[in-house]
Amino acid sequence: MAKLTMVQALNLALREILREDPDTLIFGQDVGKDGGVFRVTEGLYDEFGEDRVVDAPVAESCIAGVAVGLCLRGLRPVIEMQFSGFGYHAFHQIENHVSRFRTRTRGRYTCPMVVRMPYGAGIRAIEHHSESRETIWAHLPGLKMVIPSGPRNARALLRAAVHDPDPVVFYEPKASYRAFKEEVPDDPEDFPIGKAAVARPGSNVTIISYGASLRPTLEAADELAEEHDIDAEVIDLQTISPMDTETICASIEKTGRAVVVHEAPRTCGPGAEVVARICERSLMYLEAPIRRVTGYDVIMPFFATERYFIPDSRRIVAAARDVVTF
Amino acid sequence: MAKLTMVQALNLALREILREDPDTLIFGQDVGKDGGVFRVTEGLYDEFGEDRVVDAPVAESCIAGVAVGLCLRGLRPVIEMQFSGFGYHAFHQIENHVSRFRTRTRGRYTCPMVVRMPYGAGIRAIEHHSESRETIWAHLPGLKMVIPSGPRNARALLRAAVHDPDPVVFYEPKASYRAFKEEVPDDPEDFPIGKAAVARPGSNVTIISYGASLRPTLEAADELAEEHDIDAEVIDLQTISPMDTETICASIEKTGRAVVVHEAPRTCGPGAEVVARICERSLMYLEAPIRRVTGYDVIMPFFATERYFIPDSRRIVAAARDVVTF
Amino acid sequence: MPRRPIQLPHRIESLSILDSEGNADPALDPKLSPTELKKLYRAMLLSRRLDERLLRLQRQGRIGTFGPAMGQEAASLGPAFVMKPNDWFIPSFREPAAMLWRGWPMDKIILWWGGHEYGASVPEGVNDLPICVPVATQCLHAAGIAWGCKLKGDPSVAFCFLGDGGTSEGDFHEAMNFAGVHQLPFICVIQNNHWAISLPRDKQSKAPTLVQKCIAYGFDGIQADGNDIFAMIVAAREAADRARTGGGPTLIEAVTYRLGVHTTADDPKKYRSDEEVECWKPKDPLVRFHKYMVRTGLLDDAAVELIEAEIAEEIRQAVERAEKYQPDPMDSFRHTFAEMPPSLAAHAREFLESMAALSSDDGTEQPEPRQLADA
Amino acid sequence: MPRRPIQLPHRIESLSILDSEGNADPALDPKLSPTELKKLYRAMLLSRRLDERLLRLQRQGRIGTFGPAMGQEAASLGPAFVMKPNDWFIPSFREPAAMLWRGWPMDKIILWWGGHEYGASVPEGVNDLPICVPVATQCLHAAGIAWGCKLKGDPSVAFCFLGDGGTSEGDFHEAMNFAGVHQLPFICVIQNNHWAISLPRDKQSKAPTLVQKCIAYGFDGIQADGNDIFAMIVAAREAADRARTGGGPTLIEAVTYRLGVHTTADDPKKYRSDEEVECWKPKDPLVRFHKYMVRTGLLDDAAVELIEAEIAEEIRQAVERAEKYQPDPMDSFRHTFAEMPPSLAAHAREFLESMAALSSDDGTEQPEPRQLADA
Ligand SMILES: Cc1ncc(C[n+]2csc(CCOP(=O)(O)OP(=O)(O)O)c2C)c(N)n1
Ligand SMILES: Cc1ncc(C[n+]2csc(CCOP(=O)(O)OP(=O)(O)O)c2C)c(N)n1
Ligand SMILES: [Mg+2]
Ligand SMILES: [Mg+2]
Repeated sequence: MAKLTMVQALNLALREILREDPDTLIFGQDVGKDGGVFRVTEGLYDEFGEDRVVDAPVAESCIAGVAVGLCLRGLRPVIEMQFSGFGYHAFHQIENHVSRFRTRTRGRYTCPMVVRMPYGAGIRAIEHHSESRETIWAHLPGLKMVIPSGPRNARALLRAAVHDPDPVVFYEPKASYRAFKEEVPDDPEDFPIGKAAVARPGSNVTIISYGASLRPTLEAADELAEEHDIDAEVIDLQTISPMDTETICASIEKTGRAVVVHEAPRTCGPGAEVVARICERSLMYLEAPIRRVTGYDVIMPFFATERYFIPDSRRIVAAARDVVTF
Repeated sequence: MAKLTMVQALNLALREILREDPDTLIFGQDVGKDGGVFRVTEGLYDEFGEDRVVDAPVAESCIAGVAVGLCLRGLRPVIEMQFSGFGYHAFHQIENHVSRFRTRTRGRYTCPMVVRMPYGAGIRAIEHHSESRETIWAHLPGLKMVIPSGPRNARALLRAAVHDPDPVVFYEPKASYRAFKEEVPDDPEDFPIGKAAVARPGSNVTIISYGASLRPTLEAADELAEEHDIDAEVIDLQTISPMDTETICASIEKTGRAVVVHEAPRTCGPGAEVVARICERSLMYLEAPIRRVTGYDVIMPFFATERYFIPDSRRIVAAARDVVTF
Repeated sequence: MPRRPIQLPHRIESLSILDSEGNADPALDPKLSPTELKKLYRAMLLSRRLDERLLRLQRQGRIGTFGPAMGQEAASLGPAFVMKPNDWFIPSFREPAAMLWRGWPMDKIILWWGGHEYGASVPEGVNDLPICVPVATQCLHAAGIAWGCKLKGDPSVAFCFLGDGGTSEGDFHEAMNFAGVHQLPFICVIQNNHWAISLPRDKQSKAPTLVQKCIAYGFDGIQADGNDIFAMIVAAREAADRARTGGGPTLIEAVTYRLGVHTTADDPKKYRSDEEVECWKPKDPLVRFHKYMVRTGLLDDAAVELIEAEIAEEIRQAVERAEKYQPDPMDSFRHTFAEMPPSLAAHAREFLESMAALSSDDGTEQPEPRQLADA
Repeated sequence: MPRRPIQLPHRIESLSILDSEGNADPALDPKLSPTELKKLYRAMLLSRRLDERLLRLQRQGRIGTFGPAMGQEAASLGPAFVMKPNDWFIPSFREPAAMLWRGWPMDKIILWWGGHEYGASVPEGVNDLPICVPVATQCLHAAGIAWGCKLKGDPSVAFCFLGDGGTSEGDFHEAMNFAGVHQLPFICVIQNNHWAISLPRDKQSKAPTLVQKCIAYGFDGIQADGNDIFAMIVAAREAADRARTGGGPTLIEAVTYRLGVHTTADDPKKYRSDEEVECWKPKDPLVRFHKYMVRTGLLDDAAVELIEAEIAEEIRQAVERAEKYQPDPMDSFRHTFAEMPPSLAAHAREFLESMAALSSDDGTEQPEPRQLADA
C-alpha cells in the first residue's frame, strides 16, 4: 500500500496496463518524453519506448480517428486529449464512429479504446481549460463515461476502462490530480464500470456526486453531521453512463431526500438525469424536492473569479439543510 | 394566409430576412443553385445572388468558423449543416467560440448567427442522417436551442432566431418537413424565443414535447380524449434552451401528472431536464411518477427498423394512461 | 542566398494509358494476362449493372436513397486489383466495384442501401471497412490501420478512398499529415468526379490539381486518368510497391466523372449542364475498356452477351436473397455494448413491450424480436 | 502526353535580409525611416521586457500560467508594422509585440494572463481579436472576417497568426482552402518556432518547409526569416499589397525559435537540448536588430538606457493599473446573452445568495457583485 496522488495512481494504472498487454499503447500530445502536461504519463516513454507511448501532432480528430483505426487493426489505444476543452475537436469522430462501430457492424468491429481527458476548473488555468461537459459524452449511446474521484478509484477505474471491450470516455478531475493522497493497494484492482459507490453511508439525505465535486460533498457531509445533526449518505457515481439507477434509488428509498452535486452547467447536466431516474422509480419515497447544486448555466469564467462558480461545501450544506427541513 | 409545408414556411422566413436585412446571408453546402438538399433555400440564389446565398465546401468546421468571422465583421449569417449528424464536425467551433464570444469579450463581440440543421429520423435516410442530439447544444451556456414543430412556428421561430442578438442552434425536424401543411399568415410574425406554447389545453395530464414528436403527441391526446376520457394538455417546448420552466410548471400545478416525449436518447436528454425542473419547483403537486417516452439509449438503427425506435402515439397513450391511473 | 525559390523534393506526375478509342500506350501498358483482363471487364460490368438495378429498386421503393457510382468503376477497381487479400480497403461510398472485387456478398451491398446494418457487417476474413457516410472521416481510420499494421510488423497496406469534396474536410488533412510523419503504408485515392453534390471541383479548391495537395505533407502523388483501368492499376501498383518497401504514403488523384445523380434524392439538372455530361460519356471507363477488349480480340459480342446473362442472374439471386433478409430490431440493444448494462436492459424490456403492443394493436406483421437472455 | 510531371503555377520563396551580425542586404532592405526604425526597436524591446516581467509575476503568483514569446517578437511585429488601423489582426497567443503595436493597453494583456475576461475585451475601435487558445481555430475566424470585408467592399486585410503545431489542425486546412477558393484578403503567418510544446517541428509534418502547404490551396507563399524584422516586413508588405489588389491570400512561414518555456507550466529540459537553444541565441531578433541600430548609428548605449527606463516605467504603471482591477463576477451572468432569460436570472439570484453567504460565512473579503436589474 502506497499513498499516492491521483496523478501517480493514473500513472501506475497506465504502467500496469502497458506491462500487461502488448497491444495497448498511449497516444496523445506530449505524452512521450515530456510525460504529459500533467505528468500522468511520466516515465512511460522511457520504459516502453516510442512505439507504445507516442506523441501526437496538434490534431485531436487525428488522435481519435487514428485510434479507431488502431482498434480495427486489433490494438487497444489509450488516447489523451490534453484538456477536455479540446476534445470537442474529436467529437465527430467519437459520435460518428467510436460509439457506433460495434452496433453498425453488429459486433464485427469494435472500438475498445479509452479517451482520457483532464476536465474541470479549480487550478487557475487559462480560458478553455476549465469546463465540465460530461453530459455531451454521457448522452451518446455506445459510449461509457467514467469519472474517478480519488487516487484509488482513479487507478481501478482506469484499469477497468482499458479492460472494457467498449469505448470509455474517462474524465479526470484535474483539481483532484494533486489535491490529496490516498492509499492505493499494491495489487492491481479493477472497479466495475457502471457501478456507483456509497462513499459515506447515512440515513437522512442522499447526496449524489462524482469527480472533483466529491471532496466538497464529503466535507459537507461531515459538517452536516457535526454541526447540524444530519446524517448524509454520499454516493459517488463513478460511472456517469450507463448510470447505476439501482444504487441511487436504493439510497433514496431509505432517506427520502436528495441533493445532486456537480460542476457542469445545470441544464441537461448529469444531475437532471439523476433526478429523472429518481422520479421515475422512487417518486413516492420523496419527502422533499430534489436540489441540484451545480455549475450555473454560464461559461466557466476566467480563473480570477472561477472559484465562485464551483460548487463548494457551503452550498451543499445549505441545500441539504433545505431539503431535510422542507 | 397560405397553407404551407414546413419546408415552404422556412423558405419564406429566409426570403423575408434576406429582403429585410442586407447584412444577412445564407452559407452552407448546396444551398445555392441546388436550393439545398431539402429545398429549403430553393429560389433564394436566383433572387439574392451568389454573394448572399453561398455554397460552402464540404467542411463543417469551416462553415461555423467562417460564420464567426462574418459575425465579428458585422454580418448575420444563417448557416446550414446539411444534416445534424455532420454538425458534430463543427462542435468545437460552436463550443469554443460561437457560444463564448459575447461573454469572453464582455459584449465587445457577439455571434448573432443561426445554425440550421435538419435532425431526426423517419424519412428512410441512410446512416448518420437520423439522430436527435439536441442535448449537446442545449447544454452549452451561451447558445439558444430552438426546435419548431410545424410550418407556422417554423417560420416565426426562424425569423426570431435570425433577429436574436445571440447564436441560435435551430434544429429542423425533417420528418415534419413535408408531412403536413398549415396556415401561415401573410404578415411576418416572430414567436418569442424561450417561450413554450400550450398546443392543446387540458386538465388531467401534461404531455411535454417538441419538434417531430409533437404530432404523435397531439394524436395521442386526441385518442386519450376520445377513447379514454383523458383530457391531456400538450406543451410544445419550441425552445429547448433556455427552457420555459414557467409554462411547464404552471401546467403541472394544474394537472399533477406529466409525460415527456422526445426522439433523442433518454439519458441526459431534454426530458431529464424537464423532469428535474418539475421536481425542483412543483414536486408537491405531482400525483404520479413522470414518464419519459423517448428514444432508447441506442444508436438510431438504419432505416429498415427505425420506426420502432421513434416514439409513436401508441407509446404516448400507454404512458399517459399509466400516469393518470397511477 | 537572401531571396531564392524553394525547391520541392517531391514529385507529382500525371498518367494516362488507355485512350478514348481503346488503344493502350504500349510503353505504359501493365500487360495483364487475358484471364485477368476478362475478370476485370466482368467486374466493371457487374458493378455497372448492379448500380442500374439498384436505381430501379430505389424507384420501386424497395431500397432507400441510393448513390450510384456509374462512370467511376475503374477508379476503385484498379486499386482493388492491386490489393492483396490482407491489405485493408477503406471505402467511401462510391466503390461498389472494389467491394465486389474484394468479395463482398452482393446482398450485403443491396441491404446496406436497404437500410440494414447487415450491410455494414463486414464479412469475416475480409479486411475491409463498411461504407462510410461522414465524408473524409474514414481517412483517419485508414491512417490508424496503416499505423497498426506497421507497429505489428504486418506488411499490409491501407487503401483509402474519398471524393474531391472530401479533400476540403479537416480529417483528410489530419490523416495525410499523420501518414506523412509516420511514413505509413497508406494510399489515399481521391475520386475526383468533378462534383460534390452541386459544388463543382473548381469551387472546392483553388489548387489546379488535387494531387498537388500531397506536397503539403511531404510525400509523392500521381494524378491518374480515373476512367482508365490501366492507369489506375499502374498508379496503385507503384504506390503499393512504395508502401510495401517502407517508402511511405502516396496520394492518387483519380480524374473521373459522376455520370449519374449524386444520389436518387438529387436532381443534377439544377446545377450542371447536359453538355458537360455528354462530353464525359465517351470517356466512360466501361466503354473504353470494352473497346480495348474487342480490339485486342479478347471479347466479342457473343462473349459479352454471355457475361451479361451471368451477371443478370447473379444480381437477380442477390436481390432475392436480400429481400428474404429479416432483421431483428433487438439487435440494436444486443450490439450497443459487449454486455448489456441494467439500464439498457430496462430499455430493451420497454422496447419488447412496445413491439408486442404494436403487433396486437394494428394487426400488421412486425418483425419478431428475439427475446434477450439478459433483458 | 501519357506520363508527365505536373507543373505548379505557384511560387514559393525564402527570404532573409538582416544577418546575425546586424547587416542588412542593401538590395532587399525595406529602407525604413529612422523614426520608424526607432519605434520598431522600442516596440520589440517593450514586448521582451513585458514578457520578462510577466514571468516574474507568474513566479510570484500574481498571474496564472503564462506563455512568453521571447525570441519571436519580430515575427509578429513585422506584419503589425504593415497592418493599417482598419486591417484585422487575429492573433494566437505569441503575438504580444503585435498587440502592443496595435495599441492594446498593456494592462489588458497582463489581465488576460491574470485570469480576467477584461483582457479579452478588445479595445473599442481596434479591429483585433483577443488571444485565441484553441490552436488554429482562429484561422477560420480570420477567413470569415476577410470574406466579410470583401463582401462589404471594405479594403481591409485579415492577418492571422498560428504556430507550427497549428498547421496540423483541420481548421488550418479548412481556412486556407476557403481563403483560396474565394481569393480572400487573408494573410496567414505561421510562427514556426520549431516546437509545439514538446513536439519538434520535424515530427509535426514531413513537409520540409511549412510554407509549401500553400500549394495545396493554390496560392503563393513565402518563407521568411522570422527573427529578421526586415524580412518579416517585406514579406508581409508584399502579401498585403497582393491582398489589397485582389490577388488573394498569402501564406508566410516565419522561421523563428521559442527561446523560453512553452508556458510557465512547462519544463523544456525534458525534451530539448541546451545546445539547440544556444545555437539559436545569436539569431535572437532583438540582438540582431540592436546590432543593426548601433551599427547604423541610430542608437547608442545612452539612448538604449533611456528607452529601457521609459519601458520599465510603462510596465510598472501597467502592472499597477492591472492589479487595481476589480472584477465583478456577476458579469458572467450579464454577458451570457444580450438579455437574461428567466431561468438564468434564477441562477443569478442563487449566485448572489451564495456570494452573500460566502462573505458572511468566512469573513474573507469577496468581490462585491453588483445587483442586476433583471435578476
Ligand atoms: C461530414 C459530411 N458532411 C456532409 C455530408 C453530406 N454529403 C454527402 S456526399 C457529399 C458530397 C461529397 O462530395 P465528394 O467528396 O466529391 O464525393 P462524391 O459524392 O462526389 O463521390 C456531401 C456534402 C456528409 N456525408 N458528411
Ligand atoms: C485545439 C487545441 N489543442 C491542444 C491545445 C494545447 N496546446 C496549447 S499550445 C500547444 C502547442 C501549439 O504549438 P504551436 O502551434 O507550434 O504554437 P507554439 O506554442 O509553439 O507557439 C498545444 C498542444 C490547444 N490549446 N488547443
Ligand atoms: Mg465528388
Ligand atoms: Mg510552435
